[in-house]
Amino acid sequence: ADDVTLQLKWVTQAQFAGYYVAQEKGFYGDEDLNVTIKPGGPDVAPAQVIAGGGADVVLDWMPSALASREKGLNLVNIAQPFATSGMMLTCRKDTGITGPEDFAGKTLGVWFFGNEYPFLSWMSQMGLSTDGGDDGVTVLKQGFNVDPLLQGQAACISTMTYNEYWQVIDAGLTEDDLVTFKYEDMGVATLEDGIYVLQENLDDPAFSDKMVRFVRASMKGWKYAEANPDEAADIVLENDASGAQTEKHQQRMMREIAKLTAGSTGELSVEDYERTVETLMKGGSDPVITATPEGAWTHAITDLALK
Amino acid sequence: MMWILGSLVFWALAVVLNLYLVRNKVAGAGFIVPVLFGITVLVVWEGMVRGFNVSPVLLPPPSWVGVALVSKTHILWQDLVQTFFKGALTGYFIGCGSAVLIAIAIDRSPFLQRGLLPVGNFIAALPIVGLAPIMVMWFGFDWHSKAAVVVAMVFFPMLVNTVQGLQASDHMQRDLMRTYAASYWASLVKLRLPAAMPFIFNGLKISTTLALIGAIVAEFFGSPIKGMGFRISTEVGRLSLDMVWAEITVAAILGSAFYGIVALTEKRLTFWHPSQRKQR
Amino acid sequence: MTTVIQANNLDLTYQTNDGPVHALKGVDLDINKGDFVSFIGPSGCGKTTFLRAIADLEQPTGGTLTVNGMTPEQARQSRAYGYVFQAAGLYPWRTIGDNIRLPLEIMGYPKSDMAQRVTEVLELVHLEGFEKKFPWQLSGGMQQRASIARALAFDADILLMDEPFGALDEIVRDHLNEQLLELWARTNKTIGFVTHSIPEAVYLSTKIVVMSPRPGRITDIIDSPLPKERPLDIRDTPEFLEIAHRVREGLREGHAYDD
Amino acid sequence: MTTVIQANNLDLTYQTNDGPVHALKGVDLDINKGDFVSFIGPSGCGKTTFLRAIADLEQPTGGTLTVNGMTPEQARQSRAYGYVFQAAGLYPWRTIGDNIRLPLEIMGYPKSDMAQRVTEVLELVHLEGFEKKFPWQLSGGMQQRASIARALAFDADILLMDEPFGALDEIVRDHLNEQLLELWARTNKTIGFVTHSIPEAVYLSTKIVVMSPRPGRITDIIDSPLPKERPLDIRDTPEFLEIAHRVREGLREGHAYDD
Amino acid sequence: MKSILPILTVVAAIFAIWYAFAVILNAPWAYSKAERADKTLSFSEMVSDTMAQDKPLLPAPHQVAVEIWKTTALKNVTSKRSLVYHGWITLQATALGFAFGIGLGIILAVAIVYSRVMDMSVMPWIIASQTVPILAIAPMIVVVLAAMQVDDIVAKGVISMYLSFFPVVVGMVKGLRSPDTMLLDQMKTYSASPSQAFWKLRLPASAPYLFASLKVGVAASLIGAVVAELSLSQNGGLGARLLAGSYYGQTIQIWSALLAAATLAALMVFAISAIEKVTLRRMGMAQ
Ligand SMILES: Nc1ncnc2c1ncn2[C@@H]1O[C@H](COP(=O)(O)OP(=O)(O)OP(=O)(O)O)[C@@H](O)[C@H]1O
Ligand SMILES: Nc1ncnc2c1ncn2[C@@H]1O[C@H](COP(=O)(O)OP(=O)(O)OP(=O)(O)O)[C@@H](O)[C@H]1O
Ligand SMILES: Cc1ncc(C[n+]2csc(CCO)c2C)c(N)n1
Ligand SMILES: [Mg+2]
Ligand SMILES: [Mg+2]
Repeated sequence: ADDVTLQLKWVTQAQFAGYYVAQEKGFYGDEDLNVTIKPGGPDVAPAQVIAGGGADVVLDWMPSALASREKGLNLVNIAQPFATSGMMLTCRKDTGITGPEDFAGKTLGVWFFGNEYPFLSWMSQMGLSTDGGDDGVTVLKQGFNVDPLLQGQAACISTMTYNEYWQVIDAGLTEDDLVTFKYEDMGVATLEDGIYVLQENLDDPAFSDKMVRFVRASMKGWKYAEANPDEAADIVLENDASGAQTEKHQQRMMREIAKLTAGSTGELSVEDYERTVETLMKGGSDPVITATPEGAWTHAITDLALK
Repeated sequence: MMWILGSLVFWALAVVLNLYLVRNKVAGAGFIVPVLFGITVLVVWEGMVRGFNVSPVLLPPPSWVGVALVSKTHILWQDLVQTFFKGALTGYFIGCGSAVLIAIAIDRSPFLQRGLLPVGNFIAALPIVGLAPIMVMWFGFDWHSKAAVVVAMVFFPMLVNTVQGLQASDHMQRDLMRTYAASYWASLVKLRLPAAMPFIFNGLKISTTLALIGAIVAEFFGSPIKGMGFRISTEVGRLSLDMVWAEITVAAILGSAFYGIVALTEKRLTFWHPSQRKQR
Repeated sequence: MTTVIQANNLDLTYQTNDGPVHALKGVDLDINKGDFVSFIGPSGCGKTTFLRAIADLEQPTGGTLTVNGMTPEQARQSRAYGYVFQAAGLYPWRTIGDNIRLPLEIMGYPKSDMAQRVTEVLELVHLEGFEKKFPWQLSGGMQQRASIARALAFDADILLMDEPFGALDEIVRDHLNEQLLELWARTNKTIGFVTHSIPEAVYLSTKIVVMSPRPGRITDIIDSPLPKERPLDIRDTPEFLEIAHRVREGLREGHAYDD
Repeated sequence: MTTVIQANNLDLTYQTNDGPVHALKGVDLDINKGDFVSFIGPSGCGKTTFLRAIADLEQPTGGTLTVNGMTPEQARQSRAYGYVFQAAGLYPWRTIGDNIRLPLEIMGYPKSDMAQRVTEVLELVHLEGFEKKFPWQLSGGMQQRASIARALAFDADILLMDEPFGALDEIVRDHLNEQLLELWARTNKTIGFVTHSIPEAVYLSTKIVVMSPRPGRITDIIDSPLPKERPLDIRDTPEFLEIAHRVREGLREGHAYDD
Repeated sequence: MKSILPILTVVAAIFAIWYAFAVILNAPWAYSKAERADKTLSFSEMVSDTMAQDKPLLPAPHQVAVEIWKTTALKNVTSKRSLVYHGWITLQATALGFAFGIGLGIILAVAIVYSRVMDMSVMPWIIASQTVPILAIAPMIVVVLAAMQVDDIVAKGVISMYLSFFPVVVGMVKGLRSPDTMLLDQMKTYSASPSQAFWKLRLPASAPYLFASLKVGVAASLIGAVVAELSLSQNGGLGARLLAGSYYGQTIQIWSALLAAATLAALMVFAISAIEKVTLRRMGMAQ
């Protein structure tokens, strides 16, 4: 069997159910692949791992992948299991926020570590400065959890539809206490959780062939997970080394994730890609990427994998 | 290949030169030798990175770091103010100050001493990395929580050292105080505190590096969008490793300078201690 | 003649891990005002212990001990004595002058008075000009003299000295012996003095207390017939040698060779 | 009679922060095989320095010095001497026996030989039965004896002793002095001995070297007419007192009171 | 034995303060919950609420105790939900890092003591190395070592070593230099070779210093291992547990992982003290 190492973007959770399902259900084995899944964490940069040779394939968000390309790391998107963005800004109603126009003067919690690009583009499109001036918003680097919102340190925090949002709900706030702004609805959505490899590897036919089989099996895993959310959540829990995840939370996450992967066959939608690039280029004085990327994606793999 | 060979040759030359400087007790060797060693490390690093074509998203050559240091001075300065002057220093003074006061309080009561020291040692063994998110929860994301982490980090090393120091005066010196029928405060001020100085400074020196590390680490768990820890974690995510190393460089220089200042103060204040006096 | 220090059937036992150590057993001794009393005896016989008991640095476990008619603790609190330890025990962070000033500060002497006293005692021990030096800048002998000066700087009638000259060479020692006698004659202090040296004990004392160990007790008390005025060469007179002989005999008796 | 140690116009200057210290200046001295030479002089006159120079622990800055006809370094490397330091300097982690075994191990004596030598020297210093004890379980005097035993355990013709009995009380000292003489008589070693005590120097030596400080030089060399056989009470004979007097005079001359 | 009562007193005082803070810190949330539910809270209701929140700002001691009990005694030690399991993983990394740290520390100390060049050139940089925030470079070390095909546990060990070698160097340099000049001169009079002087004098003399720094070093090792596990969470360990707890705001879980780590450190320090006692007694250095 051929060895493949996959580096996830975050810790083991239902967000990555497709890969764990493909692993446990033997879909990778069927394709004669021997896949190692490495969970990430708050300070694991997938792009760095692939550059160091610690992985063959990585999952990354497109803004960060494109930014990495500008740093000289030739990441190529070979498949895009997530069709829809799950990112949103969740605000407390009692801060008086009803729409994005109320953000000025407020404190907003944002994830950094390469996850800040969509937010920065959005703000610059709205003409809000992010350096703490009166005409803009105060940005706080959000830690691992939703505390800043619960404790009123921030008016809004970044959440994923499938994860942090529910942590806020679990903590005791109700949907009525909250206002949410999905990036998808605001027209600033960027592509999340894509499958990326290095260009120089892709030029090797044997590697391409491996990737074809990998994507095929992974998508099979994703479709299985969508259809069997509770079983998928169980598989994820099996693979969680920290033993800290709960069944309730993962099952719920799996159902939310299914909404995001539902529209995708695995093939990158060129239209979504162009919208992502456009959003990122609109960053005003400080755009995330400065030039339209070339060769940042290919359908070569999905064409073979999904035929 | 040129790069690799070049750096190896430089290394060899530097070693020879250092040997020469030390053997012949050249004036100023105490300064030149470590600096030359540092330069050698940089040259070899540069040579290896270039020679082996290491990807700059893994390890940038020091020349890039140098460029970042020069061109991003304003960002580095702003981060430094946030992390060092606001977070680390505040925490350092509060932590060390309260530890000394509490050590003096404990010192009067052998009962408390016997109880607090083992418990204190246990608490000192808590990995503070774990305390950082909690402090951010308690004290907010700005520098106050960083100072709180620093207080937690330096408190126990300082406490233990001071308590030990207060017991450092020898029996005869204490008996002497007894023969004078000296009051508690007189013997504290005139004997125990001066005798404790070397220990207190030991604690203060250990605490300098702890303070800086604590303040930086705490920023990983929530911060405003400035600060050395914020910059390091953010720029790693952005693969701007040159900026990351620039911040690390600033941290190391700052930490060493902070340590150096405390060590110098120690030299001035505990000149009388045998460890500070040259052998005859 | 008033009795300054009075010990009656004094016992002192240290509790140690290996069981009790009888440091003093049934010690009876009267010391009168103006006496110069030497304690001599082999190592471990309890000389230091006895001096420390007088100074209230150890608690007797039996018998009675009074100093100036008070308990040792009261005497200590009324600052009745100065104590010179075997090692100089100067504070390294204070200059010689400041070391001598230390007891004065603690006892609350007026500032103006201090300077004068310091100058005075420095002269007494021939350390003029060293006031601003730190202890480690002085030789061992000079340090010991400074420590004696420190005990002399304040007004205590009793001076307790535990082998103050143990570490000095013979010439310096002779010299300090002379000076100590002179000081004693001048101030009429009562002095308790521990030594290992027979000639030193005989030369200095009005009363020589010979002790023997295990348990520490007094084997002989010799009242010296020597005059108060004692030039150094008194040490070659038959009376002197006679007393020295008696002391040596007393010591031999109580001595065990197993240490 | 062979000359074992020969110093010609020996100079030794230490370089210190405060400038050079002349520890030895123009020292001329011949020591013959079997001599017992005492060095006496006030503190800081260079006694230790001279002994250390012989032992190749300091480098002379002028003049010549030979030991057994070799340079001090060669002599050291051929293990020509044993050295007893002022403090006992026993290793706390080794038993008395192991401490004595230390130089033997280093010099590569055969195992079988070691045990016998250890027993022998322990007897010599009357420490039978303490082989298995650790140094801190012994009194100061016993420790010092063990340290002498250590220097005797290996075959060196020369024994250099730097105030070995400085810390001991008079009785123990007398006793060790007797034993040292006996040992010297028996082994015919050449001994260099530093002391502060005039009676000790006179009692022990065949040659007394009186030194004076700043810079350290020899002011007098006294050849003792006393017989090799010396009971303790030889110290009361006129010859003895006569020599002692001469030594004291020599010392007085060179002595400065400022230390 | 004498210290049992004082320790208990202090511990009791700490618990009292802890409970008080739990009430104070958790009260706002209790009130805001009540407010949103349009209820008012009596004081005792508030207090009981603060003792039983799911994600309290500061969990009450008994909540942590229950969590620790549940995740140790009531779980199979091979279960990923067992603290014993994670403690064991961390312990392995700590032990490896500690072994590396001792090795590197002693080698450096010997080099520094025997070579003036090393002393002058390396010592300042060793101090500077400790001012580098380890958490910042840990992920980079992980990536670079992974690129070099090094095992994860070794990577953890290397990070843990970075923190633990420092106290060992400092202590050993002090220890190897502790024999006074007299003892070194004595070696010279025996004309002992440098290696004889090392094995027979310097090394045994450094034993007490070595043990003192080992106690500091082992605690540092543990911190290093925990830090490494934040970057290498796939293998579990107390650090991974801490991270997961932080990620989901599970304060009870954070505190129990923290206490487990502190206990582990205390146990290791205790073990070293025990070895120290035996060794020093064997060497005759304990009186
Ligand atoms: N603090 C102590 N605890 C236990 N035993 C002690 C203590 N101090 C002294 N001793 C023991 O008491 C005995 C008398 O000791 P002391 O110091 O009074 O003797 P000394 O006559 O002064 O001897 P030296 O001439 O050696 O100073 C000795 O056996 C000593 O070991
Ligand atoms: N290592 C050294 N560096 C500088 N000066 C030294 C050194 N060793 C000794 N001296 C100085 O050299 C002089 C002679 O010292 P030495 O130790 O030989 O005297 P000593 O006769 O043995 O004195 P003591 O009786 O006090 O032991 C002194 O003034 C001393 O301060
Ligand atoms: C330090 C830190 N950075 C990012 C996130 C946000 N986050 C939530 S889920 C997820 C995975 C995306 O695929 C990410 C990046 C966080 N919570 N903490
Ligand atoms: Mg005594
Ligand atoms: Mg000397």
